Amino acid sequence: MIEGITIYEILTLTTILFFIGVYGFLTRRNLISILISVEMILNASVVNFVIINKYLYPDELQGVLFSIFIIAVAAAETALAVAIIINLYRQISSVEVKDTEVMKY
Amino acid sequence: MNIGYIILIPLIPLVVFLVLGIFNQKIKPSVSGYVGVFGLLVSAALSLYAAYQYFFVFGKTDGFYQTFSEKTVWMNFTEILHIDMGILVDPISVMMLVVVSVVSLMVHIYSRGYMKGDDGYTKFFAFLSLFTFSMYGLVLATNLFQIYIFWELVGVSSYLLIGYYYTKTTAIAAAKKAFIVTRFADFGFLIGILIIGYYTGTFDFETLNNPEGSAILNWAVTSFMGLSVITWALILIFIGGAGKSAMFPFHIWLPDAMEGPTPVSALIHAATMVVAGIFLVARLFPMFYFVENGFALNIVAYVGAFSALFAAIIAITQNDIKRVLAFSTMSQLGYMMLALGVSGYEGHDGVGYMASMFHLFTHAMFKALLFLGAGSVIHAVHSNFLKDMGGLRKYMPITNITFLIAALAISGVPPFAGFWSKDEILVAAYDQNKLIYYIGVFVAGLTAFYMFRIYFGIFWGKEKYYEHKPKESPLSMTFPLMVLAFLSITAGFIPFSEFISADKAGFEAHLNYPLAAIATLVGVMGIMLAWVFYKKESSLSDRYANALGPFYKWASDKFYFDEIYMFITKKILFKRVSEPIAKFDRNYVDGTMVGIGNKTVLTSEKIKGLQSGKVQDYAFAFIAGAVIIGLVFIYLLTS
Amino acid sequence: MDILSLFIIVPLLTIAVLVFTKSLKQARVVSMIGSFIQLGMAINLVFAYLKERAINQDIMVFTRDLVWFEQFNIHYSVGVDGISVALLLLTSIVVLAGVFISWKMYDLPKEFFISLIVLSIGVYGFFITIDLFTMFVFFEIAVIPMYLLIGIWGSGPKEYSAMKLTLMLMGASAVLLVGILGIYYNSDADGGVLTFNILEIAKVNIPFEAQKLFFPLTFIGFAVISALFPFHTWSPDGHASAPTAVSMLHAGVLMKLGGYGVFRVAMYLLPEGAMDWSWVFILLSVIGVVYGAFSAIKQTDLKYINAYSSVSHLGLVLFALLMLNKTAWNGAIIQSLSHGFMTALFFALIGMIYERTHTRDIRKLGGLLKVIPFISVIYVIAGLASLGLPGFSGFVAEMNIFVGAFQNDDIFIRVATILSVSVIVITAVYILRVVGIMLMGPIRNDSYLKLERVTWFEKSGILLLLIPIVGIGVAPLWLSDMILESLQPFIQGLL
Amino acid sequence: MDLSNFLLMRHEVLLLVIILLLIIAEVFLSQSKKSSIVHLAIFLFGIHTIIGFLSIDYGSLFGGMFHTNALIQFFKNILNLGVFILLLQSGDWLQEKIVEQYRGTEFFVLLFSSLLGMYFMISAGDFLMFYLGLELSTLPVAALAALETTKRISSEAGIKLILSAALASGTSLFGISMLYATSGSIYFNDIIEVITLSNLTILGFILFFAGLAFKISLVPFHFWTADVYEGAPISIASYLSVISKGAAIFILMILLFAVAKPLMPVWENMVYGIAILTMFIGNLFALRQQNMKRFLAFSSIAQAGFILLGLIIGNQLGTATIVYFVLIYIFSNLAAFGVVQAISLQTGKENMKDYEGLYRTNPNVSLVMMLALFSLAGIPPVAGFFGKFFLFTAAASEGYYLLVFIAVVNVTISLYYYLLVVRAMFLRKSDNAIPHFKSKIYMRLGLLITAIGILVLGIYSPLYEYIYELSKTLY
Repeated sequence: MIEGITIYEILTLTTILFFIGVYGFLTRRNLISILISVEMILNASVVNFVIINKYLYPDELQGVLFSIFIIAVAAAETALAVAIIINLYRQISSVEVKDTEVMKY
Repeated sequence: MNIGYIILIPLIPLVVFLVLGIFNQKIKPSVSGYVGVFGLLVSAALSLYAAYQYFFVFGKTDGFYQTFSEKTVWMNFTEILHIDMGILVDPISVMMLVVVSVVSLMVHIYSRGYMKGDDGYTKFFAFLSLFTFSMYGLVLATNLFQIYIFWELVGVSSYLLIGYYYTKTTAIAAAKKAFIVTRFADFGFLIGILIIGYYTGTFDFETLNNPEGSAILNWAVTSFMGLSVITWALILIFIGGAGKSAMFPFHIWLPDAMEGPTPVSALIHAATMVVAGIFLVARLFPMFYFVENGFALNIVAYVGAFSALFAAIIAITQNDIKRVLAFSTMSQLGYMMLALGVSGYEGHDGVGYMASMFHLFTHAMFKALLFLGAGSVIHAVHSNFLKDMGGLRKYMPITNITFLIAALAISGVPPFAGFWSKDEILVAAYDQNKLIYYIGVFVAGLTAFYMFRIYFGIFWGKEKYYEHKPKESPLSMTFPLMVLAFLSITAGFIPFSEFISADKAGFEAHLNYPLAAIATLVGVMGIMLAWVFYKKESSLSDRYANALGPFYKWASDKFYFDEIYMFITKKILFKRVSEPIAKFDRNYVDGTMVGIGNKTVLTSEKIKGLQSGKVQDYAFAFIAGAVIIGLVFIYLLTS
Repeated sequence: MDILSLFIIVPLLTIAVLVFTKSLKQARVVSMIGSFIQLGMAINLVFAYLKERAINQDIMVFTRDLVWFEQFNIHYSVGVDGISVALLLLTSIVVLAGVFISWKMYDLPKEFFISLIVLSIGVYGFFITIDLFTMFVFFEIAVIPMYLLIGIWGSGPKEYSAMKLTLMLMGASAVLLVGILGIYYNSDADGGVLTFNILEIAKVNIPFEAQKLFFPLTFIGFAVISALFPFHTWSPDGHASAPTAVSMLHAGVLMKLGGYGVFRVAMYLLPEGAMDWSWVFILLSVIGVVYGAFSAIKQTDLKYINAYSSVSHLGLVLFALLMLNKTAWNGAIIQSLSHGFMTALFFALIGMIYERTHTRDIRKLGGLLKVIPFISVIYVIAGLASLGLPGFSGFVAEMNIFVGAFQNDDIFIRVATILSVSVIVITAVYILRVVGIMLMGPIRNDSYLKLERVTWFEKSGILLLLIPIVGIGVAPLWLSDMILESLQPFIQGLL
Repeated sequence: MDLSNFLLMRHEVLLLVIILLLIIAEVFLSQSKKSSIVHLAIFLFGIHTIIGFLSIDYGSLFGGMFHTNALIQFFKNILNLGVFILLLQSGDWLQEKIVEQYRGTEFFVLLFSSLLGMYFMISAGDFLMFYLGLELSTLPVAALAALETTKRISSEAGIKLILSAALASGTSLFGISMLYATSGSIYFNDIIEVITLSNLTILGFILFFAGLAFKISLVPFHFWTADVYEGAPISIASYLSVISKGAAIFILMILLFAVAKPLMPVWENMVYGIAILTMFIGNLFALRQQNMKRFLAFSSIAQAGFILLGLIIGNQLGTATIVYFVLIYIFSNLAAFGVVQAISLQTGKENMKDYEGLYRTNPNVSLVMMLALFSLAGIPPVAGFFGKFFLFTAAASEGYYLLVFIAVVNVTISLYYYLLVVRAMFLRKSDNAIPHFKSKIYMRLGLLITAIGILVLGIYSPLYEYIYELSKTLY
């Protein structure tokens, strides 16, 4: 419960965060920065869970727990993604997304 | 009267056909000839015996010749409609049996000489037997469908025999034409049968022809376009008959049919098959007469009269002797038709019917004779054309005499057979319808004229150059000639009206002297004219021909009927109908089917850009999809 | 093991044996024996049926019923009446003839005969089953081998034709599937249980709306395979590209599934729908009849001529089925049989002519009567049979159809009937055209002078097909009566 | 709770044990005998599969986070079976390609942990467990996709998969958070009590649905499929197309029928539309594919479209038909991929053109392929027909005749491209056809099993009846 801030403002924020992430995903040229935007998307939902838990259902901690797991998984995800990106870099010495369009149609 | 043995009459030729047909490679020609002749001999004997039995032994019971029939169901259509197979014995069928047997036998014998050395000899006899079988079946038929069945069978045997020289393109064309034209007429016939079957509920002749039967009494129940449906049916059936009997306008196949071997022309296209049409009308005569007061019968009369005249005119101008005979046949058939057309029913009113049958009988004899004679001439000079003949009388006396007899018979010169029958016809016409009578008389004259035209042309006139000297035909050919000649003389004296009449009662027919005199006079005039023109080679005929100008041209070109038919079939049906249909099928019907397929493939080509390979496009599609679906449903629910 | 299931088991065994064959010799002998047994069974079945029918008045006899998918109430349930018996006989004869005709199938013989027999299994199954689902299964089993048969052993644009044929027929069966499901879900209209069993469904009166909706689907689904205009275009290409035996089976037997299915399913189960829609399909079928005949006139490829004549003949079958009376239906069945034998015979002969002269273009052929008399004479006979000459099966069938069609006192149908009667003339035109050009006339090509004479297996194949044509034509009574009494219940179902 | 309760999750436990065993083996095996790891893994998994079939009671653990029932058990067994066949088929490939680089264990560990993830996913009782299962099943596959480190497309496939997957899970998490907001719980059992048709619920549900649709690769969430299948090693493509797709469909079905029942008016329309889209897009793209893996990718998309026909009616019949179809589909697709695997292992060729004249050189392989394709196309008497027919029957039972009609039209389209492959193999003759080869025992075994499955599964009706009985337990 934060004084003077309603849930709506925070939800609006998270939604904006989500779409910023989406925007970044769609527009970035660099795979790493796309990865970062994905993190933003995930964080948006993390914050969502915490806030909803805190504002609406304070007596149980489901949301908070959920958010912890999300963070953990997100970390693993990122690690794997980076590993693959590095492997890709080894071969084409580039992390540009435009270089990952060999397979199409 | 026991009629069981009559079934053998058709069966024997059938057996002969099967034997010759199946083993035709293995059998030696000489043998097959004998087999054929022998088979026919037996059938002929049986038929004559049957005639004797029927007319003399059994005779009339209470003033009428009885009708005997034995039949068995061949196939069931509905509870009431079914096809029977069987034999029907009454005056005309017996009479026809005799005609078919005699002529066919003669032709068989004749062919042994005529076809000698031809490869396919066996095949020829097989076909002849097949035809004879079918013809017997036709005349013995007990119901409309049986007659239709054998009708088709005689049609096909005629097809096979016309196309006998199957390497000659003209022969093929002629055969095809004959079959298809008659088939077209049969189309009418079949529909007629269907109508009769549906409205009267039977195909059986005895039931249909019974003057007190429901078929005849209830003719007026249903009508279509102002005429009773039964009348329509009869007209359609008559169309079928007209097709087989080469009535105008279905006559075009008959002249071409002369492409077949001459014995075939004699048997099928002069004596027997072509009279099937007349037989059919005679067979259904009570219906024709009673239904709608003989409306259909008038049509028969006029068609017959016109055909007789039409053919006679053309016959004058032809130079191929077989074609002349063909047209003469057509003209004589027209005669028979008109006789039926003007006939009454009871007693002496039925003279037309009787006369028609009588003429059918005599005509069979002398026309067969004419053809066989012509055949023996052709055999000798190896040409059909008048221009290649002349002065043959010294070389082939028998042929000459017999031919002369036949010519006299057909010209209606007493006491030859033709005179009697033709006279009766004219009597009938005179009583009923003057116009038709005059036509008849005129045609009689024309007949005499063209017949003697070719007679003189062949046997008199200037001798032509023959590469090897023509000689009389062997006995196997001349014997039939003599037999038929004898018949052509004597047949006229048979008291036909005793035996055959519309009401089966028979009546006393007596010569009507004034009419007979006129007819004879006209005939003789015709002969005289021919004598003047053609006795010896002279330019007289040509001058008259030129004088007639275009009319002569038309006549000699058969009034362009072949051309008209050719135009309709080739130009219109093939070019305008079936070719476009074939194209339409390939391009449009098939086109759409194939088009659907191609469109699908094309679309898949078009949309392949969606799978761009850019992970960001995929992401966009993903988010956009989710959001859009979400918005759609929220909108749907809130509204 | 019941007498009917043998029709599926024996072919399966044949296939099982075929798998182990090594050479053409073994393969053809095995399949010949197999199809001989089948023919034996079929003939035996006819007599068994006639005996059974005398004592047993059920619609279907020799019935046997095994539950298959209980939850959908799908059964493997078989049974026959006179109609299916006759068609089974047809099938077995044509199959055997087909084996004879493909005596010299050098390329992948084993596979060829296996596919051929798989096809025959489909057809047998289709004719014996009385369960819609099973029927549909066998229907597709019968269709799909065509793709391989035409595609591998065919000639000309075989891949195109095979694909076209398969897709069109499968598309049709897809439509059919919807129809069948529709019938299935309306089979409890009277408060019973859902069922696929034809006899059960026939007792139910399906609501009119449903009938209106599903009749066209069912009808078209089946009719496409018997070349209903305008869905016939697979047939000319298919026949032209198919190897001889396949054309025989296809035109002779496979195309009959359509008529049979229309009769058994569309007409029998959805009679009101049939009456409601009949005019449309009468129109289409009559168009098919005349149109097929006319387009046959202009063809120059023998197989195309026959394909189009099949369109015309089978159009007549569909037309007759739509007449909704016993006589016409009887005609339709007999027409199916006779057309089966005739086209099979035609294609066999065409195959032989092609084998010898290496062309099917009638403009290149001529005077064959001189050089290969046996084949040519039989061709003439087949031709006469197909133009409806008395004494051959075609006449019997057509007359039944025409008389039956004429029983409907309705001007539209009358006109349609008269139009369809007119084919007796058009048929004559194109048949005699071929005979005139190809068999008669001068010999076009000297190489024809030394054509190989007909061999024993070809001869036996031909006679096998010719005998029934003549048999039916000369003595139709037993057959037509057998069929007529089997039709009785269907008529009652109709009224 | 005593330990015996853990027997409820015996699949999971056993698999975990196997994973650990493999890691230990990896540690203690000498370099020379590394190849034996393959045999070991296959052997162990075989045992695991068999044990899976032993009957056992059902229930739930951890306060309902994890629960099993007969159907779920059965489905796990199906997955086991699929994976086992898959292992058999990829055994040779592992021997020859992967073990060389001492990465055999890696492969197995990743694969098994992904399978473990699916176990958890389909027996999840709340969103948390579901989410963990989902991620656990996705991430290792991404790694596996990039397994062939020397191949560029392999890495590309990996990166595409991981990024799309991350986005998908992000989206569906966002959706879950909304559902949490409206219902106040992440436990399915609680949610179903309180869930109602409100805008936020719908939005959340749809975002969440997108996440699963991504795994099933329904249009428009399918784009990753083709690229990943093409780039990834064949075994992985095959794994994605059958196992993970199957699992995803199963859980989606449970969620829709059990949890989101109140939202039916929404999702039945949604499924209707998506089904049509998916079938058409899948087929139209499959039409012109040359690369076999890509070809099968699109065909599998189309198949997913067909499955939705069963999903749409949301009752026992639907469940039964779907499970039945998935089972058959696993066999058919595994057969197809197996053949592709075998051929590319021998010759490295993966294009349709290379298959021309295959029958004349390698009849058996081509026959298996033909069976598989016919089964996918739904042609009797092979199993696929029954699967499809019952799906259609299910859809028709609720009167979706139009949808069924569209579906059968698509069946016809699909038949076209399946026949293209048959054409290449059987109709065409080619001079440079793939020469005759003889696969190793594992591959032969794998193909044999699938072939038998394809032939038997359909005709053997008790199987379907059994599944139908099981499906009751869902309600």
